[in-house]
Amino acid sequence: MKYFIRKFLILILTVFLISLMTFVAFHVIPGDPARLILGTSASEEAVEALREKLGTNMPLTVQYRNWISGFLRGDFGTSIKYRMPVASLMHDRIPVTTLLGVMSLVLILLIGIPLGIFSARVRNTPGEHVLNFINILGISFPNFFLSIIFIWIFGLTLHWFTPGRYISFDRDWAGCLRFMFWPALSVAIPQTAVLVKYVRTAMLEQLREDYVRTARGKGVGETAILYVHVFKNAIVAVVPLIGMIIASVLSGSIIIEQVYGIPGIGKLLISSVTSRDFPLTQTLVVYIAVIIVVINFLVDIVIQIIDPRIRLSDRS
Amino acid sequence: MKETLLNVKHLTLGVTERDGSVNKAVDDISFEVRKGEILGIVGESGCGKSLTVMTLMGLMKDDVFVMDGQILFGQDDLVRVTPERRRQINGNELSIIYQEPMTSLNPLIKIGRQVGEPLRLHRKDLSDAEIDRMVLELLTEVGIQNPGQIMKSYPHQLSGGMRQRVMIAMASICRPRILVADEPTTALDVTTQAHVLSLLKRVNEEFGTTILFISHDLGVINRICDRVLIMYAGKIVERGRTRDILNHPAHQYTKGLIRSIPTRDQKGKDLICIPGRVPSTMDPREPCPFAPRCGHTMEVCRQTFPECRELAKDHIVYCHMFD
Amino acid sequence: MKKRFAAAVLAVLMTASLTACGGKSAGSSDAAAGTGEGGTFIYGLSTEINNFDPFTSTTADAKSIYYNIYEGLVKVNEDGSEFLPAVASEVTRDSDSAYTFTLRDGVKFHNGQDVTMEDVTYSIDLAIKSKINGFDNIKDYSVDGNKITINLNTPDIGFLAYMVQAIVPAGSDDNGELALQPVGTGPYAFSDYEVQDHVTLVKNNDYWGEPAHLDEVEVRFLADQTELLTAFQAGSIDGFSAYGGIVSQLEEGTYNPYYSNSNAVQVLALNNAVKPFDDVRVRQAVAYAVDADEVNELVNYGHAVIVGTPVIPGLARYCNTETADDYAVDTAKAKTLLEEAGYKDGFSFTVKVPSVYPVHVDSAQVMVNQLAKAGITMNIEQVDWATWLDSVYTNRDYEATIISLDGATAYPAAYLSRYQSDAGNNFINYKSDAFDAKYKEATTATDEDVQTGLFMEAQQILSDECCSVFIEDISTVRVWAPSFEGCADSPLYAIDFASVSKVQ
Amino acid sequence: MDNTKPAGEDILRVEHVSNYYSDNGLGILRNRKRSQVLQDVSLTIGKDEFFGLVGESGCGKSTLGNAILGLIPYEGKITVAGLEHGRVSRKEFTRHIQAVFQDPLSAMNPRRTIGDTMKEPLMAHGIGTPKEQEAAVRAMLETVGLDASYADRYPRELSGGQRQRVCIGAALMLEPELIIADEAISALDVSVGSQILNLFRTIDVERDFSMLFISHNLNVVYYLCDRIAVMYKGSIVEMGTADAVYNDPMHPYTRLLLSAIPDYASEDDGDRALLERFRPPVEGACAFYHRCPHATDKCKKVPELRNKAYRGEEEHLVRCFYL
Amino acid sequence: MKKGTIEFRIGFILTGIILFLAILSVFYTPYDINAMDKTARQLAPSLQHLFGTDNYGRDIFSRAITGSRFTLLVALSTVGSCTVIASALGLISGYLGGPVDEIIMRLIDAVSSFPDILIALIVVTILSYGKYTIVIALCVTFVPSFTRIVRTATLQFKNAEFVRNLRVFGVSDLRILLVHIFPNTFPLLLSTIVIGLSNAILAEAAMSYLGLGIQPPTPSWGRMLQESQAIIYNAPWAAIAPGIMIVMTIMGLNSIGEGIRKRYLA
Repeated sequence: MKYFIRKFLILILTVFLISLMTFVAFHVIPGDPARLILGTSASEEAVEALREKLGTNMPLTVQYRNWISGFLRGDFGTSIKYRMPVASLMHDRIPVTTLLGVMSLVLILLIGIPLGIFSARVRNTPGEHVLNFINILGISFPNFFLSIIFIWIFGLTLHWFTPGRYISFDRDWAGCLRFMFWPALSVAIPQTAVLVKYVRTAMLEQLREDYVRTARGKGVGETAILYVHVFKNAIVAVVPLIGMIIASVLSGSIIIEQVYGIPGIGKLLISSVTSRDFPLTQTLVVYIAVIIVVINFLVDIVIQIIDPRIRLSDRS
Repeated sequence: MKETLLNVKHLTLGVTERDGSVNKAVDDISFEVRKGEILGIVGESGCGKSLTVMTLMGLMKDDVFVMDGQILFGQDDLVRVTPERRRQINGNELSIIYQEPMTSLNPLIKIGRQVGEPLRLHRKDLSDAEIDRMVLELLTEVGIQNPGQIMKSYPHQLSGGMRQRVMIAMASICRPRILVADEPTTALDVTTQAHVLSLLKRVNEEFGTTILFISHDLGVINRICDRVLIMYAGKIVERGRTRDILNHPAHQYTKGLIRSIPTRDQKGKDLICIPGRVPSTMDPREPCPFAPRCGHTMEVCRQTFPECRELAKDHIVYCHMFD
Repeated sequence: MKKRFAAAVLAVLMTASLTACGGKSAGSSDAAAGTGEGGTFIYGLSTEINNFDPFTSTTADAKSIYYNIYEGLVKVNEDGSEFLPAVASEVTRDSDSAYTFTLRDGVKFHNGQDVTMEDVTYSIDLAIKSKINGFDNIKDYSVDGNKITINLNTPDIGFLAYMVQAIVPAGSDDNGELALQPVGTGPYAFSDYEVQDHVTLVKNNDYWGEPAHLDEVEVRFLADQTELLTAFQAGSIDGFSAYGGIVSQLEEGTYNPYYSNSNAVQVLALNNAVKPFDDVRVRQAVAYAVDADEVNELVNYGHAVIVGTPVIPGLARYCNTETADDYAVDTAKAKTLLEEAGYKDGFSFTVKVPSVYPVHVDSAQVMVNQLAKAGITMNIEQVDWATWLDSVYTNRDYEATIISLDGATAYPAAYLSRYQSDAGNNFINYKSDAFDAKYKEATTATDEDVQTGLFMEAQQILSDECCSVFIEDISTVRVWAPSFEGCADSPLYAIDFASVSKVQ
Repeated sequence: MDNTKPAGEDILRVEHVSNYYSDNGLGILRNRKRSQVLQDVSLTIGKDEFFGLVGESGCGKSTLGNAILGLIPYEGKITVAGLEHGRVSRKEFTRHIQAVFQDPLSAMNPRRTIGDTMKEPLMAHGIGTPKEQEAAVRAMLETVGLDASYADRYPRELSGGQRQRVCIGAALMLEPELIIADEAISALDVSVGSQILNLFRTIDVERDFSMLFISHNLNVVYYLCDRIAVMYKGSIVEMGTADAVYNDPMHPYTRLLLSAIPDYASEDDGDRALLERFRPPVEGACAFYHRCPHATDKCKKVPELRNKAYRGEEEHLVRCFYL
Repeated sequence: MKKGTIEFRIGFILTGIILFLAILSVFYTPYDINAMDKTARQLAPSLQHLFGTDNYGRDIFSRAITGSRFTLLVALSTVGSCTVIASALGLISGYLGGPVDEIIMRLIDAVSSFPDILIALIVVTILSYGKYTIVIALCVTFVPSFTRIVRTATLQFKNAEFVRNLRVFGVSDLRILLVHIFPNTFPLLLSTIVIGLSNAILAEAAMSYLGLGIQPPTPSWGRMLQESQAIIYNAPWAAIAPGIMIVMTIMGLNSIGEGIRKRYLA
C-alpha cells in the first residue's frame, strides 16, 4: 500500500512541476493578450481599459496564485480570449479529442497486437521480411503527410468525407464517425506500426525463454505456445509502450486537429498559446499532464496485476 | 537382454556458426535405451550430450539440425517425425526436465495449471476436477508438503528444490515411457540434490519410467545410474555398467575424469588432471578428438576413429590402445 | 460651405466602394436578378471570433460579422456615399460640434424589447468608458423626449463616421454577457456559438428596414485560408473571402467572385531608429530594389492595387496615387544609392514576419530574390502574432517587418496619424518635422479642398523621405458558390449577409 | 569466549559481524523489512593460510565475503592486514585484499582486452609506468599458465578455465595479503576445475598469501584448505582444522553435508539414509533444530560455539548442545 | 548470411540515395532553389522539372534535395547534442541512484509530459529564430526518452559482476562509469540514435509545419508540405515529392536501426 501512496505523491509533484514550467514559460514568452484581442488599430488607452477588465494588468505571479487557489477549489478561471469559464470550454473540447483518441486507439490495438503476434508467428519465413517491410513503411509515414494525402484522395477527389466540415457527435453521430475515421487513421497508421514492432520483438524475446522449451517438451502446440504461454509474458513488456500511445492520443494530436479542423484539445492548446491565454493554457497543460501521469500510474498497476513477481515489492 | 525402448543409430548433428559455417557438434553416435533402466550420459560442457537429448525431444535451437542418423522409438523415427505426431509423443510418451528450475516454469501461470497441462493435452477424457485431483496427488507423492496451496501459487514463490519436484511431477504425470533429465540437480544444494535423486529413483522404480540422466558429475551418476555413456567432443568414447566404468575405466578420458576429482587421500598432493582444454565446435578436430590431450597418442589415433571394442559384457570402448 | 463639404466626403466614399465592388468575372451586371428567398448560407472565416462584445473586440473579422447583428444610430449605405439614419430616424447637424438624432420608433431589439432613449444613452456611455475611437471627443449630450443632441469638444466634420457604433439594450453588458449573448437591432440575430467551430445567425423577421433574403447564415471558423479553399472545393462551405493567390487555385466558372480592396496597405516597414535604416538613401535603395508589381503578380496573381502611400486607394479623394511609381523598380539606382551611403557591397538585415499571415511570408520570399539583385541580403524570421504585436509593434525591437496597416475609420487621418513623430503607434520610429507640421495643418483645415491638398502634400513628404516601402492594397476576393449571389460591400470591412441571396 | 587468536600475525580478523538485508524501496518512504543474514560471525585467518568456508546456498557465505571486501554495509569489525574498514580509504583497503568470483564470463568487461583489464588495478593505484605495467601483466599471465600473447585477446575468445586463470592473475597483480575466492571453480568442468586447484597450490608455493576459499563442495574445500568453517543460516556451526572437520565431523549439519555428497567410489547402492529428520521449527531454537535427527528440548535455545577438541589438539569449535 | 544483413542493405541503399542527393545539392541543383517564375507555376513532373514546380514556379526537385540537407543537418545536430546530454544524465542517475536519480527522473517525467509546442515556443522566443534554435527546441523534447534508455542500460551494467570486480580493484567510480560502463551501452545507444534521427526528421517537419522550424525561403520538407497543402487539388506532386523524401529517409534509418538491433542486441 505504501508503494501506491509514494507513487501518488510523485504524481502530484510532477503535475505541479509542469504547471510551474508553464508559468515560467509565460513569463518568458512575449505577448499581451489584451493587445492581441484589440489588434493594431486600437489605441493604447483602449488596450489598458481591456487589461483592466480582464485582470491581465496584475503581475503574472498574482494571476498564477489566483489560478492555483481557484484550481484547488475546482474553478479553472475564465478564458481571457473566449471570455467564458475554462471549465465549460474544456467540457466541449475533451469529448472531441477523446473520441478521436479512442477511435485511433481502437484501430491501433485491434490491428497492432494481432499483427504483432502474427509477425512473430511467421518468423524465419519469407512472410517475415514482407511484414517487416510493410511495418517499417508504416513507421516512416508522418501523420501530417498522411493527412494531406487522405484529404486529397478521399476528401477532394473521392468525396468519401468532406474535409473542413467537422460534424459534432450529438448532431449526427454517423456523419461524425465517418468524418473522424480519417484523422483517426492518420494517427493510427504510424503508431500501429510501432506497436507491431514492439509486440513482435517482445514475442521473439519470450520465445527464446526456457519455459517455452518446457511447454514444447509437454507437447503444447505452436499456437497454444504463442497465445497462452508467450503472449501474457510479452504483454508485460509492451504495456508501457501502450500506455505511452494512449497518453499521446488522449492528449490530442495538435497537427491532426489543425489539418482536419477538429475543435479538440490540441487545436485549443495552439490557439490558447498563440493568444497568450494564461488560465486556459495552464488548465490545458495540467489536463494533458494529468492524463499522461495517470496513465503511467495505471500502467504500473496493470503490470503488477499481470506479473505477480513485481506485486507490491518495489520495482526499481 | 531387456527390451530396447529407444535406439539411436549413427546420429550426426550439425550447428551453423555465427559466420554461417557448419560444424559437427555430434558425430555419428549410436546407443540404445533399455526398458526400466536409468541410463546416464556423462561428459563435460561442449561434448554434445544436451544437444543429443534435445534432438530426441525435437527441441533443438534454430541453428542445430540433424545431418544424418535415426532415433527409433516404437514405430517412430524421432528425427523425421511430423510435428503433429511429435506433439502427441512429447509430454505423453517422452518427457523432459531441465537444469535451471528458476526459468523452466512459466512465471505468470499458476503451478497447478502448468502441472496439469500435459493431462489436458493428452488425456482429453479427463475432466478438470479429475485432472486437479491427479495433480494434487502427484505433488504429494513427489514430497511437497502443502500441495493445495502450492497449486495456487506462482513459480517465483517456490524454492529451487520445490520447483524441481514440480518439474518432475509435471514430466511424469502422463506416465511417459522415457523421462529425460538434463542435469536436473546441478543447480541444487547438495542436500536438496540428494532428495531429488532419491525421488527420481522412486519414479523409476514405482512408475517403471525409464530415465535418461545427463550429468557432468560422476558422483551423481554412480548414485543413480545403472549404465553410463562417456561422451567427449561429440563422440561416445566408452559405454558400460556404471560400476564397471568407475572401477575399471578403460578410456584415457574416463580415467582422467576420475583422477581429477579431489578425494580424501589426495589432500596435499597435486591432482593429476587432463592437460589442455575441451575443444569447441569451431576448433579443428582430429579423427579421435581426445588425441591431442591423451598422452598415449599413437600414429593411428591421428588417422582413424577407433573401432568399437567389447572388453566385457556390456562394456565397450572406442580406443586404438585396445586394437 | 459645410453642406458642400459633407457632400464631398460622401462622394469620395461612393467612388471608393464602387471601385471596390468592381465587375464580377461572371460578367453579369449587378442588377439583382429575381432574388430567391430563404435558404442557409455557410460562410468560412480563416480566423475565429472569440466574443461578440462590440465595445472591446475590434478585429477586422469580428467587425465584418457584427455588422449584421448590431446597428448604430446611423448606418453607412451600400456604397458608403452617406450615413443613412438607422436606429435614429432622422439626423440633423446643428453645427460642426453638435448633432441631433431622433430615435426611430418601432425599432425592436432581437430580444423583443423596444429600443428606448435609455438604451441609446447607456450605449454611448459604454463606448466612452471603453475609449472607442472618436467618443473621447464627446463633451456631453442632452436628451429631450425622443431626441438626443451630442455636443463635441472640438468640431469634427467626420463625427457621423463614429456613430455607427452599436446600440445595445441598457444594462446588457454590466457583467460582460454581450460577449456571448449579443443583442442588437440588425437584420440577423445571434442564434448559437460553438467555440473554435461556428456561429449561427438567424433572420430577424421584425427588422425595421428591408428584411434579409437568407433565413440562416452559419459562419464556420477554420484554421487558415488554405483550409477555406479545401473546404470550398469539398463543398462544405458556400462562401469565403481570401487573397487572390488562394482564389486563383479554383477553376474558372465554378464560383462567383466579388473583388474588393482589403482597405489596408501592405508595407515593408523599416525601423528608422536602427542602422542602416536611419540613412534615407539606404531606405530609398531598398525601395528601388523592391518590385511591387512582381510581388503582386507572384503572390496575389495580380489582384492588388499598387500604392506608394499609407492611405488606402479606397479613399480615392485623399489617396496620392502619383507616389505609386516614385520608387518604380531600378536596381542600378539602388546600387548607386547604397554606394553613396557607404554600403558598396550591400548589407544584410532580418525581416520579422507574422507567421499567421502567409501572404506576407510569401511576399517576403519574393522580395528576398529582388533585394539580392541589389546586393542586399534579407533573412526572413517568422514570429507568432502575439510576439509580433509585443516585440515589433509595441517594443519596436526589429529591423524590418511586413504587415498590412488598416485604419479605424474611413477617414485619411486614421491612416496618417501614426507617422507623426510623437504618435504612440509610430512603430517605425519616423521623425520628420516637415511631416508633423504638414499633418497638423491638414487636420485643422476647415476647407475640404485645402485639407485634401494638404493631405496630398503630407503623403508626398512620406514618399520623398521614404519612411518605409509602401507596396500594395491586396484585394480580398469574396467567393460564393454558384448557387449564391449578391455582395453588398462597405468601406467598413463588413460582410452584409442581408444582401446575399440564393440564385433562382 | 573470544575465539580469535592474538592480533599478531593475523591477516584477517572478523569480529562479531552481523548484517541486515533491508528490502529498501527507492526514494523517501523506505519500507524497511530487515531480514538478518549474518549473525555474530567471528573468525581469523593467519598468514599464508588457506581457510575454507563451506555451506549451502543462502547460508550467508558469499555475503560474508562481500562484507570483508567492503562491498556491503555490516555491523561489527573487520580488519585486513591491520587495516580496519572505514578508518582507511576504500582504495587503500583494496591494496591488501582482492577477489576471484564464480562466473569467469561476466567477471571481465567484454569490450576490453585481457591486458587492459589486468592493468586496471595497477593504474588505479598508480604502480609503475605503462611499460612496466605491460611487463607485469605478461609475467602474471605466464605465472597463471597462459601464453603472454593472451594480453591482446578479448574475454570471449577464451574458455571458462582460461578466463578464471586471468581473473586469478588480475587478483594477484597488487600482491594482496588476502584473496577471497567465492565459488571459484563451481562454474567450471571438473577437469578444468582441478587444473585451477593445482594453480592455487603452485602459486601458494611461489608467493605467500592467505585465501578465504568459499564453496558449497566440502570435498574441494577439504582438499585445498588448512582450516574449514561450516556455515548454516548465517552463523558458523563448526570450525577447525580440515582433517578434524572432514574426518571427525561433530555438528549434525556437517555430518548431513558429508553424507549427502554423492561419492563415485562408494559401493553401496547409494541410498544411505540421510542424517536428517524433519520437525516443525521452533522460534529462537538452534537454527538446525527443524532438521536435526538428535534435537532435544535443550536445543530450543541458540547454542554457543564451544571448543570440543581433545586436549592438546588444535581448536575445534562446534555450536551444538548434543555433543 | 549474417543476421540483419538484409535490413542493413535496404537501409544503406535508401539513406545512401538521400545522402547522395543532399551532397549533390551543395554543388549543383537543376534550378536556383528560390528562383520564382510566373509562367512556370504548378507544372506537372516532367523532364525539365523532375518533381514539377510549386505555386511560385520554383523547381520542387531542387528544393527537395536542398531541403534534405537542412532537415538532415537539423536532425543530426539535434540527435548529436541530445545524445551527449542524455548520456550524461542517464549515466549519472543510473549509476548514482538514490536522491540524485530521483530528482533527475522527476524532471525528466515533467519535461516529457510537457507539450512539445510550448517547449518549442519558449526556446524559439528566448533565442529568436535560426537553424540552431529549432535544434535546441527539438533536443529538449528528445532528451527525456534518450535519458531513460541510457539510464536503464547503465542500471543493467552497474550490477554486472565485472563492475564489482573493478570496484574491488580499487578503480574509481568515475573511471568505471566512463571507461567501462559507457562503452558497453554503445550498441544500444547506436540503435537509439538511428531511431532518434528518424523521429527528429519527423519532429522537424512537424515544427516547420507549424511555422516554428527552418525559416523560409530556405526549403525544408515540413515547410514544403505546408505550402503544398493549399495547392493540393491542382498540384498534388508538390506534397508528394517532399513526403516521399521523408518516407525514404525514415525507412532507410529505421531499417539500419533494425539491422543493428538484430545483429548486436538480439
